[in-house]
Amino acid sequence: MAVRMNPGLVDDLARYGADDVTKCFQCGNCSAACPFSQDPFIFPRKPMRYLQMGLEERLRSSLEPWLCYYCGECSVECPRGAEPGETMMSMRRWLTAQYDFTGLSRLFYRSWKAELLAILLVSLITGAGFLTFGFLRGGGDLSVYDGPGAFLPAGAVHVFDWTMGGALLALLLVNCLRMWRFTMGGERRPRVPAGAYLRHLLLLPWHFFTQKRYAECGEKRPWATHLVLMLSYVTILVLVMFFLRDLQFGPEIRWSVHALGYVASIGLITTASLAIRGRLKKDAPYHKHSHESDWAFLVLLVFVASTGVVQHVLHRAGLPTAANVAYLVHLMGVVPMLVVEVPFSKWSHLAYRPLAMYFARLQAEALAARAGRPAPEPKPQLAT
Amino acid sequence: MAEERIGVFVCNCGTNIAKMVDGAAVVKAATEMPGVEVACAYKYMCSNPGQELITRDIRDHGLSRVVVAACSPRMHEGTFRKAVERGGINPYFLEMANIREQCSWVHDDPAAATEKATALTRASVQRVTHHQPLEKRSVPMCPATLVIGGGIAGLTAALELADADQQVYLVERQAQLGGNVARLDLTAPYLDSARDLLRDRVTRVTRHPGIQVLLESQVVGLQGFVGNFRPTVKIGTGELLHLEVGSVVVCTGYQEFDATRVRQYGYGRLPDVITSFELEAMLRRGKVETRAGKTPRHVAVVHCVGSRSREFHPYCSRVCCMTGLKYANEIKSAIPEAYVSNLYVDMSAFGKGCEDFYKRTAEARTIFLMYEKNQAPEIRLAGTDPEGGMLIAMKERLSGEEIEIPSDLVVLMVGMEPRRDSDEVARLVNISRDKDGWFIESHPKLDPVATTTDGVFIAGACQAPKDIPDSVAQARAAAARILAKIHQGMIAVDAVYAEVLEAHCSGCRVCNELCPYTAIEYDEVARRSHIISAACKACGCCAAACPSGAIQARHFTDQQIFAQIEGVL
Amino acid sequence: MSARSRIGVFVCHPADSDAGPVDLQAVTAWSAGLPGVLSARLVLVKRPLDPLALREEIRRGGLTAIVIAGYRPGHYKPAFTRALAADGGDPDQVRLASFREHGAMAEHALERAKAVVACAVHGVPFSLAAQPESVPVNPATLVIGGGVGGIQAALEIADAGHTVYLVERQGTIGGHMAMFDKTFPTLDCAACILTPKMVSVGQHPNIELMVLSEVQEVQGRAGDYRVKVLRHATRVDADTCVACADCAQFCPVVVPSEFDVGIATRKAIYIPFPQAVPNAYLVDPEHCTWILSDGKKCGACVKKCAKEAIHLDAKDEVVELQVGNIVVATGYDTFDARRIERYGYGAHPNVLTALEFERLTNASGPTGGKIVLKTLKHNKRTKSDEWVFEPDGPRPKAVAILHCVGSRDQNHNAYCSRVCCMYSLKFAHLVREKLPEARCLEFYIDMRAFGKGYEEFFERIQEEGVFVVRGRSAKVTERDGQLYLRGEDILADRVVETPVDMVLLSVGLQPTADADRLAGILGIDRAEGGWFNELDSNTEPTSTERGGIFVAGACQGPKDIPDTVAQASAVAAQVLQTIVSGRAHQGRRHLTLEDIEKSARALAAQ
Amino acid sequence: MAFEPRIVGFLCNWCSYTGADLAGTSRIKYAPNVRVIRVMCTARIEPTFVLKALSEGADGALICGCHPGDCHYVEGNYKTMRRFAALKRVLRTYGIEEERVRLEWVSASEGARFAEIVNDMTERTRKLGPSRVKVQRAADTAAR
Repeated sequence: MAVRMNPGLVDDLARYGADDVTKCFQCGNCSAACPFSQDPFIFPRKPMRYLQMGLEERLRSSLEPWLCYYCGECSVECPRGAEPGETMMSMRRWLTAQYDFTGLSRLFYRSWKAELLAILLVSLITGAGFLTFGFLRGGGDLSVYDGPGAFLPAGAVHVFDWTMGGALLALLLVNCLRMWRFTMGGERRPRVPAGAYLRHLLLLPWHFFTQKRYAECGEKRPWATHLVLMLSYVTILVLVMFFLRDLQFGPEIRWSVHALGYVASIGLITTASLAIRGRLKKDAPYHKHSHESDWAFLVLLVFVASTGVVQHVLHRAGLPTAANVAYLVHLMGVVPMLVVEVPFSKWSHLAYRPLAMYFARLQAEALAARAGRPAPEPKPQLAT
Repeated sequence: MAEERIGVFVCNCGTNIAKMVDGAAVVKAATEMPGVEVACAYKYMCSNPGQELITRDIRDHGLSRVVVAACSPRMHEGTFRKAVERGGINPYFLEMANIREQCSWVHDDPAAATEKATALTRASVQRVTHHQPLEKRSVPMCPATLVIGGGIAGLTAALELADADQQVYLVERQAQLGGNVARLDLTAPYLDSARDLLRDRVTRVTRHPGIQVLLESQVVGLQGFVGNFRPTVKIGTGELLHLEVGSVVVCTGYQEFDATRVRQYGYGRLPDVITSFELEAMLRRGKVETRAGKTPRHVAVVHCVGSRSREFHPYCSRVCCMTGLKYANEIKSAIPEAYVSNLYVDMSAFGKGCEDFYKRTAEARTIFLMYEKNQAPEIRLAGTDPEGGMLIAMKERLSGEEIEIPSDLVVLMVGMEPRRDSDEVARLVNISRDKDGWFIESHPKLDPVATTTDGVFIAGACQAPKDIPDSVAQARAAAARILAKIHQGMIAVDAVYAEVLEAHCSGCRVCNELCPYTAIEYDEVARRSHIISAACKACGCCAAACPSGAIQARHFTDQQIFAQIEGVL
Repeated sequence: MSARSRIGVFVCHPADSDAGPVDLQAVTAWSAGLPGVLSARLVLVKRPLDPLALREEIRRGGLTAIVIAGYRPGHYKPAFTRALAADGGDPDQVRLASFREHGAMAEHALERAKAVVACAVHGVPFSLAAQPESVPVNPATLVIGGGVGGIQAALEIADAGHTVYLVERQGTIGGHMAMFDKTFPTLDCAACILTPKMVSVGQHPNIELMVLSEVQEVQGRAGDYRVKVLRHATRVDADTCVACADCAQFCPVVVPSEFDVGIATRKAIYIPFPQAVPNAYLVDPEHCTWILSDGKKCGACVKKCAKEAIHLDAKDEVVELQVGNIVVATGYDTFDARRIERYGYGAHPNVLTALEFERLTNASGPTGGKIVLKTLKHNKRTKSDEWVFEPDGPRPKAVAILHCVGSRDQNHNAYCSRVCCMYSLKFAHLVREKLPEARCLEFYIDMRAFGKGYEEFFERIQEEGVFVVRGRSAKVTERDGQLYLRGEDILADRVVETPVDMVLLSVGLQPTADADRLAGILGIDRAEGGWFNELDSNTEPTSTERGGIFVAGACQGPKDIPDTVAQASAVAAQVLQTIVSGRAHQGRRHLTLEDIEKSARALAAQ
Repeated sequence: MAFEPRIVGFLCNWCSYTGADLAGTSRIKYAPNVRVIRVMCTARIEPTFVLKALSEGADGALICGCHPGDCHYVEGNYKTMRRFAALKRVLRTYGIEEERVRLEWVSASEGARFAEIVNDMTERTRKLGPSRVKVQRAADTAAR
């Protein structure tokens, strides 16, 4: 059955950042230049072709965009300035929007105003919410930071964290499910036996924590930065979710937790500010183009991290009132960041990317099985 | 012929010949050869003293023939011919023996080399006795020119010649000048005005005192040969016009491929499948619409219609790709909300500014879809309503997908093909056509505008598909040849050519077909073939073929070669 | 009619691109004052013009004729035509005033632009109105460049009985074509075609050939140019030399041969190639020991030359020529493959450029035409190992040919070099012919086989078992002595990494290194890509803004041999025309706005 | 003394003769047994030329022209091909070995090829020994 084209797709993607794709004349230089491009996943050319032709279905079911780490080699060598790297990035944004069933993601990506508004809104609600909670249900005294009678008692915040975390996770999971349906379902895809799913399950944490593939890019620096950022983020997440009490506990420091916290915070702030600096200076191909969502993400990150540090310092410095205020501000950053970014925007890729690689492996194997040959080597096969 | 007094001059070329060939021995042998008056060797025959030696001996010994055994005639035959002429005898009384390039330099046994050198010298001596005095002749050149075809090539050729103050007859079968360019609005890749460029040319031509424009006219006959053609033109009124011209330029151009021949495109059957020229007309009218008068939202431009195909024409029509891009731009300009897709095989954007044009077109959101040569897309109605839009089904090679493209208007980029009557024209002016029907140039690289018939030139798309600049260049190239000849007033005929000894000719006409330059005429009355020396290029093919030995290849006669054969053995 | 028509002038220019040499505001303001012009507006185009809005504007203004001005006005024409026709206006009354087309790009851009608009307003083709005045002409002609283009032009003019000075930078004429083995698509041998022409140039009574010479200075006007030519001393008397090679035999200095693009060597006294014209030896002053040592050392050749033809102390000289026309046929350079590192040219010995392969496969080349791999040999003189071609060297089992090297690539040359597709196919044929057992791959983007018999040639090559792969190969790598080529085989939907022994880079064409200098000397412009700019891309592809100076062949843009020859002859025609009629044209550059407007008005009145 | 074949070479002026010259300028060595006669085009060569050569005591005849398609006179060499076939038939009737005559294509850049052909031809002819015609004539003269 022949597929219909949607000639408008290019213009739609342009709003996610891909406005150079029309320049591409399909020479295949990028696919050959990319260290990851190999059967059965050839990119960036092929997905770019789908985009040019407006083959929406094909694009939606592609895993390729997630297999790209945007080292930018393709963009540097592109003879037409079609920016394959940035196009792949935009496709990831577009896909995120496609996976998201609420449609919010689409809204945020296509209009930075909407995203900003959402962030501010959530932030204000959070602020107002915690303030009222502090006075009515909490300690009620802004000058008490920790211990019994704390303005924002750790226990309560903890409960809130978990509820919010749960909600966001649920959202994310639903989107992941949709991703699975788009990419693994459909008549074109090979049937993947349930056993295979289990056999390769470990790929998920493996890719998540090591980002091994990223390391295979020509340049190692971006991988390192990305890894540190990601690990620091996860560390803090874990600390907050499980050891909030110990973090908020005072006056003496519980080094077991705090040490980790300090390292992570430093990691977070430095890497994030490095990224910002890079994007401002456009010092690398992967920093040349910046979509509003990239800025929102980085700025929020730095903001949250720094306010977190500030509140901690104030607390240790014995200025509970200031600390509490800082804490509020901090929360006013954290909540919108998580609510907007994790399920609807850039951060969702922390789930999608490992999933994509997991799926890719499964498909490659299934295809190979169908063709009756061993799963492809992690090196392109030789021409015959 | 022993009474010939022959001088043999052996060159040592420094040591180049001397170190392998014993010059003295050759001289000694030469003196014994019949008819040899003097023989001597010298260090450098080509040097001034060497040439002096020759001229002096001719005078002193009253030599009637000269043999120079030295380097290849390709190097110094000219030099020694002059020397011989200075000596006072016909330059063709010289014969060279190549004892350097083909003897001393290629052998390492002095004895054998010397023996061979002697043989070669003997051959030359024996040959030269049979040499005849030849002289360069020339025939008058009529300065007028006949240009057939009033397209861009014809107009350019005519202007080029007329601006050099030469008489030109421009014959155009249609009622107005301009040919196919007159059907265009803009030109690729810069979208310049085709109308302006044509108006410029036509105005100049029609106002030019030196150009006689014959509209609605046709050349019906062409007699004569280079410099002296006698064409007959049937003019609009029906009467015959007899002209005298020295050269003929054929610029009959092309005709577009008949799109109905490609069945799966449904041209003629589907109302909104049109040809490139029909779209051109729409654009000129400012109304790009479907048959039903609707403004199309999806337009598809199909490339290579009739070109690059096993079924129709194997060749690429060279201009369609850029024209296709031109239409993409024009449609986008006329209907900004329209989606235009170009269905192509390979994008031939080879000309100046073309690759850039290709990129601009792509950036203007044109969709490019690649189909495989010989696997043309299928066009059908989307529904039952003939005005309800169409669907184009094709295998898109770059995505590997079977796709369907909705389209309200389909433009077929019809290729170029030789004009229906090109075979008549070819017979008329006596030139040949290739397997596709295009006129054949005498040599694709040496001589892209001349033909095998001297004085008849081809220019523009009648030789092969061509765009405007290339046609213009060719038209001028033809003019160059003609101007050169006109300017000399006479056409120099090389002294070396073939001639028919009328007495011996049996009129069998074997030779007539053989001559690649159609230089052989048959005189119906006298029942004899006759060679137009001006058109002969002296290959000698006819001489070899003549059963009654009636054709003599001057300077390569049978006796001369027989004598040479005896000599070398 | 322009008097009666109500004209609207629209100066259209894309909003996002820079204004270019012409002051658009000024032109707009100026054209408002022209007869019959009701309104003049500068339109900075963001998104495509909306014909319906234009229609409204036209109706309101009651316009009956439109003049679209700008660098590329044609791009907006259909919109205006539709708008004008919508209300029954005459679609033929949409006129173009293209600054680009009519040379408002160089100096006096504004004035020229005004003239262009004026012509459009009067409804007269610019080229018709811009009639340069004619001047008497000197029948002698200077041809710069002795490649096939220059040779053709020179012969055509000389055969007509006129003096031609042929100035060639190298030591022989013949240019690139002389280096080629076969020519596509007929595969006839280049030497067979070219050498006879070269010989007739050398022997032509009307051609004065100047090799090792450069044009230094050009003064005067069309029909009467005074040219200074620097003639480097060849140091060997061409008339006396019999090309016997005795001198070279004894010359101790060995250097890479330019003619063999470095894959073979020559001496410091040398003849570029056996059929060189003039067929005489020359001395390379950069390497000759005698010259470098100011006559203290060596000088062996002088002693060896029995004809005493060698004068190592000869001096360069400057000659002044008086000519009426100048033909520029300086051809091209090939793209320097080193600029694309990932193809490994220079790093891997068996990655060759097109020219190197031409010489390698040429019967008169270093291996006698055998296609072999380079072998590592010890050079006693330099005491170092170097990669060289040996006639008995190993034969490649797989050869890859990469199209578009340096062409169609905005990082290098954005334009298409026009000849590479075909010569690559020719290479493929030669490989298959000489090494039937070898695999041959071609990596291409678009196959541009547009000439007479080209497409058929492409078909034939495929039948000969060449793998033509659609995809621009990305890199050449080496793993334990084996070259690998990575590229996408788009139509087979896979990325291939295949072992190859020899890689041929189909390098593109680019303007000669001194093109800029020459353009300065001649006072002609260069267009996109740095090629010499023609007067009109359609009807005057070989003329320039400057009268009496013509461009022919690849120096005006990449071209194959037939097109070059055609252009060269075309130029000959233009030159002969001036000589025969005794009138040269001053060139448009001398025309003022007033001149053009005047004649435009006159023509409109008729 | 050992038998030295005598071979007459007919070369076309444009490709083969130039090629033979190139062999010289490139100093490629080959057997001296072939003596070259220059014609404008191989199409000028009549079978009688070859017969004449053989009857005059040549042991072989070599005809060289431009490669098919390269003929300076469009298609002279094709005509030569046809005539050459006829020539061979004639020789057969005379009982002369076909190998004694040979048609080769040599371009202007194939000096080396020309040398090879000459050497090869010389060797083959040497193997064939003197041509019958020659022997016969020798016998006749001896008889007288």
